[in-house]
Formats: sequence, structure tokens, C-alpha cells
Amino acid sequence: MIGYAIRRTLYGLLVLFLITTFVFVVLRLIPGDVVRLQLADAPGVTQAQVDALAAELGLDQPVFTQFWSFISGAVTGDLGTSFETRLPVTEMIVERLPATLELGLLAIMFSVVLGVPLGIISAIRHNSFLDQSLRLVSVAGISVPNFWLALLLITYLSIWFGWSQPLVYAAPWENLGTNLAIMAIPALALGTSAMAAVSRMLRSSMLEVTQSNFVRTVRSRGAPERLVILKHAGRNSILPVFTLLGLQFGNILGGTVILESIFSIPGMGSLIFTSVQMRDYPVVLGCVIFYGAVFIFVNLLVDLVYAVIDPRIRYS
Amino acid sequence: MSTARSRARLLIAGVAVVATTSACFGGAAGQSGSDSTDPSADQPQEDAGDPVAGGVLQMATPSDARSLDPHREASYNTHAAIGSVYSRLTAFKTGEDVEYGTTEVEGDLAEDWEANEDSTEWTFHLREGVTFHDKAPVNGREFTSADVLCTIERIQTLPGHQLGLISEVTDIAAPDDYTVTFTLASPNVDFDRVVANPFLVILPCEGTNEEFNLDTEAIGTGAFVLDEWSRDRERTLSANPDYFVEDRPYLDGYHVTIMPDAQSQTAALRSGKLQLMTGLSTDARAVDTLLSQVDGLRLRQEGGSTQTRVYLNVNEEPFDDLNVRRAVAHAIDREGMIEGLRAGGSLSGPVTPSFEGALSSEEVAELTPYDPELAKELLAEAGYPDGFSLEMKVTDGYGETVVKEAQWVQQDLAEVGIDVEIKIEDYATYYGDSWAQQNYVIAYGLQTPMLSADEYLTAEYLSDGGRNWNGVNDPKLDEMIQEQRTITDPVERDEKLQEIQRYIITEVSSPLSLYVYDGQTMISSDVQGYHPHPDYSSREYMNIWLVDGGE
Amino acid sequence: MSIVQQSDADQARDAVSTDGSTPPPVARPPRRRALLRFAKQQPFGLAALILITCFVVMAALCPWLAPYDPLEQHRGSIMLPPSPEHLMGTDDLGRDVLSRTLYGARTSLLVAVFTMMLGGVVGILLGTVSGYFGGSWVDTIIQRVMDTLMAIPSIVLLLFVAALLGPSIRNTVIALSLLVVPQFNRVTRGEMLRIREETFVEAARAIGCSPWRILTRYGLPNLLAPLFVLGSLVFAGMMIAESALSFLGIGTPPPTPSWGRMLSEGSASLEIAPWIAFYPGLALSVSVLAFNLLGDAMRDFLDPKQHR
Amino acid sequence: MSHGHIARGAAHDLRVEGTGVENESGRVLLDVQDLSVEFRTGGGVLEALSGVNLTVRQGEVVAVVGESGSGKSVTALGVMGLLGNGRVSSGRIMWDDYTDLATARPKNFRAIRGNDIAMIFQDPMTSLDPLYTVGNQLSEALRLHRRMRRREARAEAIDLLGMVGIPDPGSKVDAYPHQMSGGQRQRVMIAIALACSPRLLIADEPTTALDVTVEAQVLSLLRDLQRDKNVSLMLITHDMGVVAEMADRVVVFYAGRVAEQGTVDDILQNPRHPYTQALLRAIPRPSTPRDEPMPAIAGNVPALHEMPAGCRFADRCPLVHDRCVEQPPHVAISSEHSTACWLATDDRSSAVLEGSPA
Amino acid sequence: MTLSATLDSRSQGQEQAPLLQVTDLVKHFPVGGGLLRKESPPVRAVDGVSFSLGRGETLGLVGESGSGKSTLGRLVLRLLDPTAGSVVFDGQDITTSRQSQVKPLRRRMQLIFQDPVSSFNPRMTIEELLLEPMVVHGIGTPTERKRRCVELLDQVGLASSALAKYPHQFSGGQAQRIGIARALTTDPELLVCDEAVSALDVSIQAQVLNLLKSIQQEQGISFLFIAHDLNVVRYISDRVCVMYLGKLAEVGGSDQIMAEPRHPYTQALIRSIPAVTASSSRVERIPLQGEIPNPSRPPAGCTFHTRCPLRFDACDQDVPTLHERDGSLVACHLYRPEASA
Repeated sequence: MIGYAIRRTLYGLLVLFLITTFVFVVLRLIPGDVVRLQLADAPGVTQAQVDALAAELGLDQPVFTQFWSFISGAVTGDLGTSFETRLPVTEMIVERLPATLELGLLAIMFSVVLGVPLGIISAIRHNSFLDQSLRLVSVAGISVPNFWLALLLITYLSIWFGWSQPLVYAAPWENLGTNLAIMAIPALALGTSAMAAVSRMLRSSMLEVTQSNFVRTVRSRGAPERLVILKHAGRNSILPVFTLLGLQFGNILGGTVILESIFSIPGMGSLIFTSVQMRDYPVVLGCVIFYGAVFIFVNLLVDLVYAVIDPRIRYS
Repeated sequence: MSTARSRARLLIAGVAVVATTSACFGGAAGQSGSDSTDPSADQPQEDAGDPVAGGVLQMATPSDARSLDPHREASYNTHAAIGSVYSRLTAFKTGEDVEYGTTEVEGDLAEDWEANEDSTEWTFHLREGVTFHDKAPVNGREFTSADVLCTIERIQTLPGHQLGLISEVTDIAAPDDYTVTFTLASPNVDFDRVVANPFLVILPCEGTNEEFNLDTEAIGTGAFVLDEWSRDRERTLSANPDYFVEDRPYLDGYHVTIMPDAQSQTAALRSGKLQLMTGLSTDARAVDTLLSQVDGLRLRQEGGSTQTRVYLNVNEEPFDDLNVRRAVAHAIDREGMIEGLRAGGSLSGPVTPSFEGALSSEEVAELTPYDPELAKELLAEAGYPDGFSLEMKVTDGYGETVVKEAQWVQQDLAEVGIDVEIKIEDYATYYGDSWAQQNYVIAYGLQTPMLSADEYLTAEYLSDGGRNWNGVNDPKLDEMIQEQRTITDPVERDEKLQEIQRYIITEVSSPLSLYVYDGQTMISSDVQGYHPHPDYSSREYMNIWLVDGGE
Repeated sequence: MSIVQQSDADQARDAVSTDGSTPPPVARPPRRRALLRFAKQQPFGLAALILITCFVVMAALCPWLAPYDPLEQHRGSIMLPPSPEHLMGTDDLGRDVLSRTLYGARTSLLVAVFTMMLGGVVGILLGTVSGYFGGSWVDTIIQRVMDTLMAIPSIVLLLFVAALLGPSIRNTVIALSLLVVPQFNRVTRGEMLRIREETFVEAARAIGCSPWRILTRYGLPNLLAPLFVLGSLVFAGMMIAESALSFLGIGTPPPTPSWGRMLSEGSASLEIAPWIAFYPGLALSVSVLAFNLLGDAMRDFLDPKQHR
Repeated sequence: MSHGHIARGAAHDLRVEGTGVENESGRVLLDVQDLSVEFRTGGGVLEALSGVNLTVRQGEVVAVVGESGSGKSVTALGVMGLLGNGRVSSGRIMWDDYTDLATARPKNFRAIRGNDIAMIFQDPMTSLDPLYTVGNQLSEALRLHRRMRRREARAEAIDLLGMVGIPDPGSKVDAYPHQMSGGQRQRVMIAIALACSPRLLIADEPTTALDVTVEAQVLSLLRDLQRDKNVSLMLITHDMGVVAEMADRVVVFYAGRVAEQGTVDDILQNPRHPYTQALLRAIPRPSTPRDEPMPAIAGNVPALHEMPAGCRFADRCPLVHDRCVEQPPHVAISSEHSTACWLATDDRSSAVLEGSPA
Repeated sequence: MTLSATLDSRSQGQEQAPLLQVTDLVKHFPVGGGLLRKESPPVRAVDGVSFSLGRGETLGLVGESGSGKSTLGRLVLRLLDPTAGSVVFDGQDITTSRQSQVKPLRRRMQLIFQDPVSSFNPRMTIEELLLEPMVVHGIGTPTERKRRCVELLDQVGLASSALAKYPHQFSGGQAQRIGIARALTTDPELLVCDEAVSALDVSIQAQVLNLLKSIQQEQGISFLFIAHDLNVVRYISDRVCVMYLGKLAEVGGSDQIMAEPRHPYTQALIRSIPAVTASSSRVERIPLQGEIPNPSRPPAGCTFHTRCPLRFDACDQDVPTLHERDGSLVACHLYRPEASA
């Protein structure tokens, strides 16, 4: 088990390195000169000033040197300094991280809390009218773009009910009520498609499991349906859902980029967006690496949870 | 300032704002556009009564400052963020009875001031007993002339627009704690207006000595104390109890939320969570709808100064031909654009019409009437009877409205046979690689205001101008521009400036300035005393008060 | 934004086409009646198929169906509500929303189709190679690269490509393909690994079939069903993704009508002229729904476990 | 009632008669009467079982034999109420004379299922939940039906594992199914089935997936347990060797119907149905001459959707004649022995003579 | 008689070279392994097996699951690459030849599977399935091939109407007939039947056995007949090899091995078969204890010693080798030359 975890971690680090390389290269290829952009407000700058700024930002070094110094910094947790704010990227990320994580987790929670029962009901009432309607609803959930859902909610909640989210983001430990009032709608918009995916996946894996031999065995023991569904079928069919959630987490993290901006949530998603626009390489790089690390970590976690639930994996 | 206020998004708004060159009105700012204010909306509430103290104002802005350092950051966001925290020596007047955008100044930190005969030496007498905010490391100590010296000396070491403002200052001295003397290289009768520029806010020496971080902290002498700033989230300001203006501010404080999405802002306004929403540039219909939906909501429409433009690269075919450029100018239905796409605005020549020395909108309209037939003739004359095809670069960094305008222009041009394909670039690419590198043939974009007619002309139309990114190289024009700078008589100079602009419109015709659009502010019924100045400073917030003290 | 439902990949993989080891109790009717059987067993699937056909027809015939030029700005009729003249109203530039929605179908479908072609081919190719050499270093390298693509948030990946290449339909296709490749790769590889272990592949080797023949005659035909399922689900995902890209202004460039772009343009005036965004939004959601339903239906249909 | 009664419900009548000899043969526990089961599929409704009669008495081993698809497993699943998308279309499944399992409410059924009737399945590799330890799954049955506490159940589970011959049951109780061999898993399945001391144990091909040496172990275990606990055993198999070794009585299925039933000696020594006879001949034995062809049965078992109207074996029967187009009745040859063949009716007198109980 | 002579086929006479000669064949499967993973000891599926198979002969191969008999079958066909040892087919060593050199041999040796349906590509019709080997080996013209298909179906007792159908439309017995037909398309000289009748019902099993036997008689094909049912193997085989944990335990004539098994394992196997006898003649069997050990960690010495009722001291130390004993070959210390002497 520990060997498995270590092996997975090493693979994760390898992927992280690949991500870094990929993003680094792409960022350097993207047109748009960060130095010129920064000096856009200073008319009549001289070449000397341009060079000085480039040197200050470390952009005068060969790309390989820049890459190497970034990597060696990253290993020690130093992701460099933002071109824009001149703040350490690590610090900026740490400041922005909680909001994004919370949003992501809320969306996942929403998708699980709603998706799991829907999936189970659908599977139990397989092919019934209820099943068909729930399937239609969940497929519809995937079919509406989340940004669109978000905008509709914002606009019509305020027009019809005079409701709008609280103005200022508050971390959950600052003011839980405000925090949830802000997070509710984006989490809903973000979690809808994951919810649909969860219920679909659970439905199909549940259908498969309930037709398996061991469920028949459990039934032959005279176990009540509740026990059959929750203990045996449930645990067995939730396994692929975990994998799904791990992958969905990537989508949800991606989704924060748009939704955080729409909902004024100071998280990493909105940070990435501006930073790409502003060619703030260190921040983009830092954020993407961080997203990648979170994604890899979550999926590692999923695999470990999987191994905890499924003894067959634990010992292989 | 800019621009990007439409839904667009997202943090692109921030980009656009930073992108503005010199995002401030200088001392030379002129009258507000006469046609741009909606008289009914701007009227004071009739039964508002006398100002009462108390309450916290809730407002929102689409993007936040990247830094609070007024000398390192030139963006609107920075100046709006610290405008009520710091003070200047002088400040532009604002108020109910003061004309919007006046260039008249009043004392701020300076109680009074005088110049010598030829206006080369200016002496400012500072208020006594002014204290900084009670925050470490300044801790509420008294403001003295030393702080002015610290500030000016810092400016002289840093690049940026503010350096240009005081470039003529050769010496600065503080004979005593409450007197500061500036010596100028050349006469400047308007120097008291120069120091009213929000770039020249006075910092405490602790700040210039780096005892606190100017990027993230602001400790000044203004009406409001910056209690908390969390980047991209909010700014919390509270009334300065020791503010030197008596009975000000009325508010207990105000709170700014950063809301990048226009939809969210409107929703918050509609649900009463926001009381003031500035910098809108929405469609007239949207404004009307909003006004009808929310009781007591008022609109304040302010003449803008950001020009919409078509950039034509005169070094590239076919725009090396004046006739082609003129054809483009005649082909565009500019009044239609204002009507169809903006909530208000006025036609503009090379210099924003509200500036001294600018051509009036009426004259601009006369010089380049909308005339597709004429455009076709001009094209035929230039050897393009069947028109031609081109790629027009546009950035969505200025917001969705600009992209829409580009499409409008696209259809107008198509009607005279010019077939342009819109190529969207993100702001960084547009600015860094296309526009500033003259790497375009035709482009659509914005030009945020410069400081004066002179600056427009010298920066953009001199053959070696700093922002001459259109390839204009006209010796006669160079000569004319140089000449006007030597004219000391204001009237004569204005005439010369206007002559140059007529010449540009008819003989240079690149870039094509189309119009400036109005900005709108939505004010909820309980907010009174909001009389802003287009310098984007927030000093005037000290005059805002809430009906019933916000209760 | 969930650009592609990762679950689709898994579910498609689950839809093991024909499981030789569990022969159905009844001999199956001949293949040509498959469509009929599909229609009978999967009413949602049938409805979806009909809807999709409608959209394809819309896309194909839009020059004849559209009452106006979708690009023409009727300057005098900006933001008009739906009327007999403009059945779906006009947008903020006075363009006919109906015509734009019709043409939007073409853009959205084309983007999705080309994305599927580009991303699908590359993904299937890599997946086949990866699956065929399962466990070897070739497989390892391909899988790590795919992991990398998947670990970068999709929207960031799209931002990069858009910033790198600039917005255009071609570049949208390239950007979206990057998201599609890992999906197809994963399913193909998994299927290949499974098929590789099938007895009939061993039988083919015993007969003396070359690896190439095994791949083309045994591998690909048995891959088709799950890939078809995945395809329709990814197709739906791509249409959403295209709209998200256009919404961000980095997808289909103006003035080309695409549903995403129209959503973006219309959402600013959601309160005053809801029709501008409503119709393209409806069209988008309904067609995405249709592709999702079709994928679901095909999965159920092809999965022998579901109709025992 | 005469032995030669010809009727569809012959076996049922036999049972009625059988109750008269209850003291000898034991009390009837399970009485399946005229049971038909159909499955709904994409291709329509298929009848998997039609008019099946069989009884299981207290303490006896009834072997149900037949080829794949003959309906023997469906019968077992029908008794267990685990037909899935199939349903009992007619007939009764009387348990202990007072409950009809075919129509029982789920709750009542559950009390019998697992408690009074337990079942062992063919594939021990997939019949245990892979996510729980065998101890957990054993305890579940104990806690469900015997209301045991956790600790109590665990101790009992260890005892049960020991009883079925699992070495080191104290540690194996915490093992997961995948950590055990096929033979051990089948032992665990048996332990679970026996956990609540059922009165009837249904074993559906319990050794088919196992190697011969392990099969011998498991059969020997089953036999010992059956004897020790006086459990009735309904053993479903296709292997006549297993039948010979285990069964008291045998029911031979063919294509969804009972072809013949009787004591093990009736069937092995005096088979009356041509199918039973052919089946016994087709089994390779150590004595089968190697230079001659095997006595095979020609043709194939008809598929469910193309069942012939009359005798279902007619197509393959070497003795087929005109009457076979009609469905043959069950003919009682002796009190225990009956067969569904027209030949037996023609031959009734001799049948009575030959088939009289020993 | 020398050891090799006994291993050789007898039915065909000594002077003729055997069709197949397997010598010291070893196959180890690695377990785990990979970039970052420790390798466990390999599974010794086949661990030093030698035998030969004459033309027209049937060699039975019996053993429990995990004894390595299926692996051996695949090694013989070079569907797996052996770890050591050699397989000589008709004088040609195929263990080291490249796949391109093996391909022509493929038409001369074929495999019949336990589950015929899963050995057919579900997307191919019976006709396509039957044509495939001929197409691969370039046999005949399209018309000839088609005719051959019909012939083959006829030979295995199926109507030509089957050609257009798909595999899943057939019952197990029919499918196995098709499997046999497919194996016969290239006129092979060697057929490896891997549990070819194990999954079939008794009545069908007999049909297929008869079919196989008649084909062999007509065409003189050699069979390597892998099965776990000793009665079936005895019926069809000339000689029988008993395998246990990758090694041969006993080799002998099929009647002889059933009548007088030497190896305790063979004895136990035979004893385990339930006999179809009347209840009066029932005997209580004492089953062999335990199960086949994990082939990646085989016991030391004689691998059977953990279950052997007759084990003695030498068994857990010395590995027994095959010795001739009364016409059979036995790998058991009980029959060591010195022990018997």
C-alpha cells in the first residue's frame, strides 16, 4: 500500500514536471510582450528602461536558464515573483487557494449529495418512468453550459426575487453565512454537470453490480433490499464514481476560472485568467502547476481511497 | 480612462484599465461635453434636505488596483483607490454648483499659494495641524513640508507619467515646515493646476523611505482611512476623524467591492446591495430598464474622453493613399454608432472635444460627413473601384462593445466595397505585438485620454512622436505642431491647434478618431452629494452623504 | 466549466460492445433491423436522433432556410423583440436572430465535427499504439503526456491555445482537439488492452494473422461501438466547450454566428432583450441534450448487460 | 389412486400419495407444483420452465440433472425468488406445506430465504462480495436471521469456517475472498449457507468450476454436513457421476421440462425415458471402448424460442413415433419413479412391474 | 529402452521421426515489474517438459488448473515464446525462429479452444471466419475458398445456411463444430485441442469427440489433447501425460495409465472421478487433501509432496525425474531405480 502510494506520487511528480515544461514553453511562445505591456502606461520610455525592466523580471536570461532557475526554485516551494504585483507567487496562491478549493469542494459535495441518490433511485427503478425522468433531468444538467446557468441565475434571481449574492467575499471562517450565500450559486452552476455525471455513472455501475453473482448471493441470504443496495451494491458501485469524481475535479477546477470571475470570488481561477491576459508568466506557471498538483493529488487520493475500499487493490 | 465595462468580461476589464496611457485628466482638462449630460438625471434630489452625517456607502468597481503606489502605477484603479486617502497640494473643485470637469482648483494641503511675476517660482503655504492617519509607522504625526519634498524627490527618481508632469521643476525647497517653493525651468501659469494632478498626491516620508510598503499600504492625510485592502475582493475605508476639512466626510466610511462581472453588479444594484455603480458604458436601453426597475435610482451621465478609433497604417497599402483613408472616414456612420451602440457620446477629432483647443463635435461632423457615395468615389479615384479585402485587428480586451463597434464598422466598410475580416486578438497581443509595433494594416480600438491637445498632437502625429504608431510622417504637420508650442497667447494657440486638427482630418486622416462616449453612474435614491471630477480621484467622496445617515 | 464529461469515457468503455462470453439467450435478429430495434428500445435515443437530424438539416440548408443574411445589420431595427418580420427578434446590431441561430448550427456542428475528426483520429491512433504496446515504454510515454494534458485545467489549456494562435474557427478546433485526444486515447487504449486479451485475438494469431491484420480486422471493428458512444458524448461536450470559448471571446471570432458567441453577445442584454441569447441558448442546450441522449441510448443499446 | 394415473399433475398426485409414506421418506419440505417461469427479453417472452413438478423431503438429497439451458437453475432461482426479470407464470412453490413462495410477500419470503432455505452458487469466484471479509459476510447472515451480536457472530463465523474445513479459521475470518482459492471460497459459501441451519440447501453446480480433486473434497464436505445436520439438499448438476455419488432421488430435466424422476437407482439402472438412457450412454467411462464411436445423442437441445409443440426430445429421440407430436404425460412407473414419455404409457403394465419400489 | 525412446511415440514405429519433439521446455511468466515496481518471483507455468508426438497420434495432457497444460499447448504453437528449451516441429526448431518464419507453419498447426464463441470475432460471419485462414495463407481462389467453406461445414455436420450467420447465433456444440471447421481449413498436421470439449454438455461432448476422432482417422492429424477429464482423455488419446505444477508427473499409454496409475497424483486424480454406479456400489472416497500450490512459489523437492499421502523423507528435498516403470514414465521417488531395485 505504501509502496503503491510512493509509486503513484513519483508518477505524479513526473507529470507535474511535464506540465511545468509544457506551460513554460507555451507561455514563452505566446505573442504579447510583457515588458512592453508593463510600460504601456509610461509614454516615451527608452530602450534602456525596457532593458532594465526585462532584466528586473529576469527575462534577459536564456529561456533554459529561466526554466532551470524556476524549477530549482519550485522544488523549494518558491514559485517566483509576480511580474505584476511583485509579490511572491506562492503567497498569492496561498491567499487565493481557499476560495477555489472551497468552491470546488462545494461543487463536488453538491454533485455527490444530489447525484448519488438520483443515481441509486434511477438504478433501483430501472426503466421506470421515474428513472426515465431522472435521466432526462441529469442529462439536461450536462447540456446547459455552466457559465450560462450562472448568468441566468444571477440575472433572474435579482429580477424576480430581488436577491443577489452578498457583495463581499468572506472566507468560511470569517462569516460562514455570507460565504455560503456567495458560494451557493457558483457551486450549483459548477456542480450541476458533475452531479449529472455522478448520477449517470452510479446508475450504470449500480445496474451492473445488482446483476452480479455476489448480489444474488446476498439476496439468497434473505438480506433486506436496503442492505443489498446500500452495503453491497452501493459500496461496489461507488468505486467507479470515485474515479469519476477525481477526474471531475479537474473539470471543476477549470470551471472556477469562469465562474470565479462572474461571481467575484477571489480565487485562483480568476487569478489565472488575468495572469494569462497580462502575460504574468510566473503566476500562470505557479497556478497551473498548483492546479496540476491539486488534480494529481486528488486523483492520488481517489486511488488510495479506492484501495482502502477495495481490498483487491490494496494487496496487489 | 477606458472602456471595458461591458459584461466583458471578467478581468479583461482590469487589463483594459491598466492599458490606458496616462489614465488621468491633467490640469488642462476642459469643459465637459455640453451635450453629454442628462440634465434631469443630474439634478439634485429636491427634498433631500441638508446633509447628515453617518452611514457606510456601498459601491462596486469592476477591477482592482494591482498596486497602491501612485507613482509606480498609472492606472485609473490605483488613483481611484487612494484618491480619498492621500491629499494633494491643490485639488480640482467639485460640488453641486461646480461645473463638471472644471479646471478651477482649490487648496487641499496648501492653504494658499502664489507665483512670482513670470510664473517660474511657485510658493505654497501649507495647512498647519494636518495629521496623517493614525497607522503605523506614521502613527498620526503632523504633516510638514518635508513630506512634500520626500514625495517630489521620489517622483524624480521614478519613470512614469508623473515625472513628466514636474519635468519643468528645477528646484524644490522648504524654507520652513509649512512652506514649499518650486522653481520652474520655464514659466507655467497653470502650475497650481499641475499639482492638482492626482499623480502628485503627497506621501509621508515613511512611505518614500520604504518604512511601509506603498504597494499594499496607503497612509495619507485624506478624508478616509484605508482600513483594509484585500486585493480583488474589497477595500474598506472609514472616515478620518482628524480630517482637516471641517465636518467632512459625512460618511462613516465607504466600501468598495470588486465585481468584474457587469451582470453581478446590476443584480446587486437591483437588490439594493449596491448604492453607487460607476464607470458603466452600457446601452441606453439597459440603463432605461434598470432605472425603471429600481425605485429612485438616478443616472448620472458624464461626458467621456476616451476616443474610439480606426487605425490606418499609412505605410501599408492601400492606406498609403490619402483618398483611401478619407474614403474610410466618410464610410463610417459615426452618429449611428453612438445611437445604436452607446448610451451617449460626441463626435471627436484628433483631440477629445472637451479639451481646450479641441475641434467641436459639430465641426468634426462637417469636416467628415457620413457619405458612402463620396467614399466610393474616393476609392475609385484611388484605383479601387471594386474595393479591396483586408484583415482588421481588434482586441476584445476593451470589452464586448468595442468588438460590436468593429462589426458595425465592418458593415459600413463593406457597403463601400471594403471587405474587412475581423481578427480578434487578446489585449497583450494587440497592444504588444500589433498596435505598438505597427504590425497592422487596419485596426479598431480605443485611445484613452491624454492630458492636453498638445500631448495628443506631439505623441501621435509628430513623425518621431512616442505613440506615432500609424506611420504618420508629414513634415508640414511636424512643423505646425512644433510651431504651436511656441505660441503663448491662449486664443491664438487654440486657433493654431484647431487648424492643425483640421489639417489632420482632411490631409492626414490617420488614425481616424470617431467619437468619445459618455460614462454613466447609477446612484441609488439615498445617496446625495456625489459630484465627481473626471480626474478619477475619489477626494470628493467626502461630500457624499446618505439620506437619514444610512439608517 | 466541464468541457468534457470524463465519465463519458468510462461509461463508453463500459459499453462493451458484444461480450462473447455471455451469449444472449435468443439469437439476435439480423443487423439491418438494428435501427428499428434501437427505435423500439430507446425512445429517447430515437427522439435524439430525430433532433440531431433536424439540426444537421438546419446546418446544411441554412442558406435556404434563413430569412436574412445572418451578418446583415439592420440599422433601423436594433434589438427588436420577436415579430412576424423577425421571428426571433433582432440583436444589438440589428441582425436577425433566427438567421444567426440557423447559421450558428452550422458553426457549432462544424467545430464539433472537425474537433472530433482531428482529436478523435489522433486520440484513437495514440490509444491504439498505447494499447497495443500496453505496459511498454511507448505506452508509458504516451500515457504521461495524456496525464499532463488532463491535469492542466481544460479552460487554461484553451486559454493558452487561444492566446498562442488567436481566435479563429480553425484554432478553436485545434484547442478543443487537445481536450478530445486524451478522452479517445483512454477509451481506445482500455479497449485495446481488453481486446488484446480476447480469445479471438489469440485465435487470429494462431491462424497466422499479421499484427496489422489483427489490428484492422479484430481491434478496430470491436472498438467502434464504445468509440461511437464516446464520440456522441464528446460531441456534446465539444459544443459546450465551443460555446464557452466563444463566450470568453477566444473561440469563434465575430461576426460569424456561433451559438456560444451569440450567448456571449446576448447575455449583456439578458434583461432587456432576452431573445438574443435565449434562442441560441435553447438551440445549444437542445442539441447538446440530443447528443448526450443519443450517447446514453447507444450505450444502453450496445451493452448486453442492460437487456438480458 | 392407481399408479398408472396419467395426468399433467402426476407428480403432484404422487406427492399426495407420498404423504402416506411420510414415515419412511420423511416430511415433504418443498413441493414445486406445475411451475412455469417466463423471461421477458428484447425478443419477446420466453418460457424457460413449463409445468415442472418436484418435491424435496426432509433430510434427502435430490439431484436435479440436465444439460445447460434445461431449466434446472431456473427452478432453483424460482424457489429462491431470485428470477430477476423472470417471473413465475403459473404453478405453486409450496414450502413446508403452508407458504406458497411463488406468491409470498417479500418480507415473509426473506424470513424463509437464507434462514430455512439456503443456496450455494456455481461460481465461487464471483459469488462473494469482494469488498468485505468472509467473516463479515458470514456474520451478516447470522445477524440477519439469528439476531446475533457482532462479537457473537464473529465467534460463530470462526466456528463455521472450521466446520467447513478452512484451515486456521481464526485468521481466515478476516481474509478477503480474493485471498482465497476457489475451493476455499466454495467452502465459505457453504459455511454462509449453513450459517442459519437451513432445512433445505440448494446447491447449484457447486463443483463445476472446481478441479476434480477439489470437487471430491467439496462433495465429501457437503455429504457429511448434509448427514450430520439432517439438511435436505437439492443438488443441481450436469454430472451423472456426482449424481451417482450424492443423490437419493434424481430429477432429470430436458428443455424446461421434467423428463424423468425417481430414486438414484431407478434412474441409473432402469432409466425409462429415452433421453435419460441416451444421456447415460453418452458419458465416457473408464470402460468405454476406445476404438468405437461414443454413443452420442444426435442434434441439439432446441432453443427456447423454437420449442417443439409435443415432446421436446422428439427431434433427437431414436424411438420417436407418431404420438410424440403431442406432449407426453407423466407416467408413474412406481411410487417414486415417473417419466414423461409415450413409450412408458404403452408399456405401463411392464413399467409397474419393473418399477415397483424396492 | 532408453528414456527418449519411451517418450517417443510408439504407435507410429521408431524409425519415423516424430511430428513434434518438445525438449526441456520452460516458460516463466514475470509477475509485476515495471518502471517503479519490484518484481516478484516468476510464475513457473511450465518447468522442464519433454515429450514427442508422432504423426496421427493423440497425446492427452491432463492436470488441474494451474498445472501449466494450456501454457504448454501455446508454447507448442509458438503463441508464447518459451523461456528455455526447444520445440521441433517436423524437423524445424520453432522456438528461436522469427515470427515470419513461423507464419508458414501456422497453416500446419491449429488450435481449438474451450469456448469457441469467444474465439470468434463477434463481428465476422461464419463465412468470413472460415475464409480468414485461407486468405491469410493465400490458399485458393475466392471461388475455391467459398467451396471449401461449404465442404468444411458439411464435414462437421452443419448446413451451408450457417455461412451468413454470426457466431453468437449458435449453440455451444454447433460453435465448437465451426471451431473445428475453422481449424481444418488449412489442412493442418497438428491440432492442439485446449479443453475443446470441457464446456460441452455430455450429449454434445460425445458428438464432438466422435467428430474429432473421425477427422483424425481420415486425415491422419496429430492431436495434442488438453483436458482435465481423465475419462475423456483416455477415450481419445493414445498416450497420456499427467502434469502437475508445470512438470510431467507421469506419461503412459492411456489404458495403462487409467488401469495402473503409478504416480500418487495420478492415482488421486483417478480416484477423484465420481463413478456413475448404483447406490449399492457407492464407495466413500478419501479425497486428496489441499489444493494445487501457487506456481510462483512451488514446494521444494517433489512439488506434489505437500499433498501426497505417500510422501517420505526424500520427497521434500530431491526433485524426482521421469523414470521408466513398466512401460510408463513416472516422476516419483517411490519408483526410483534404486528404490525398486
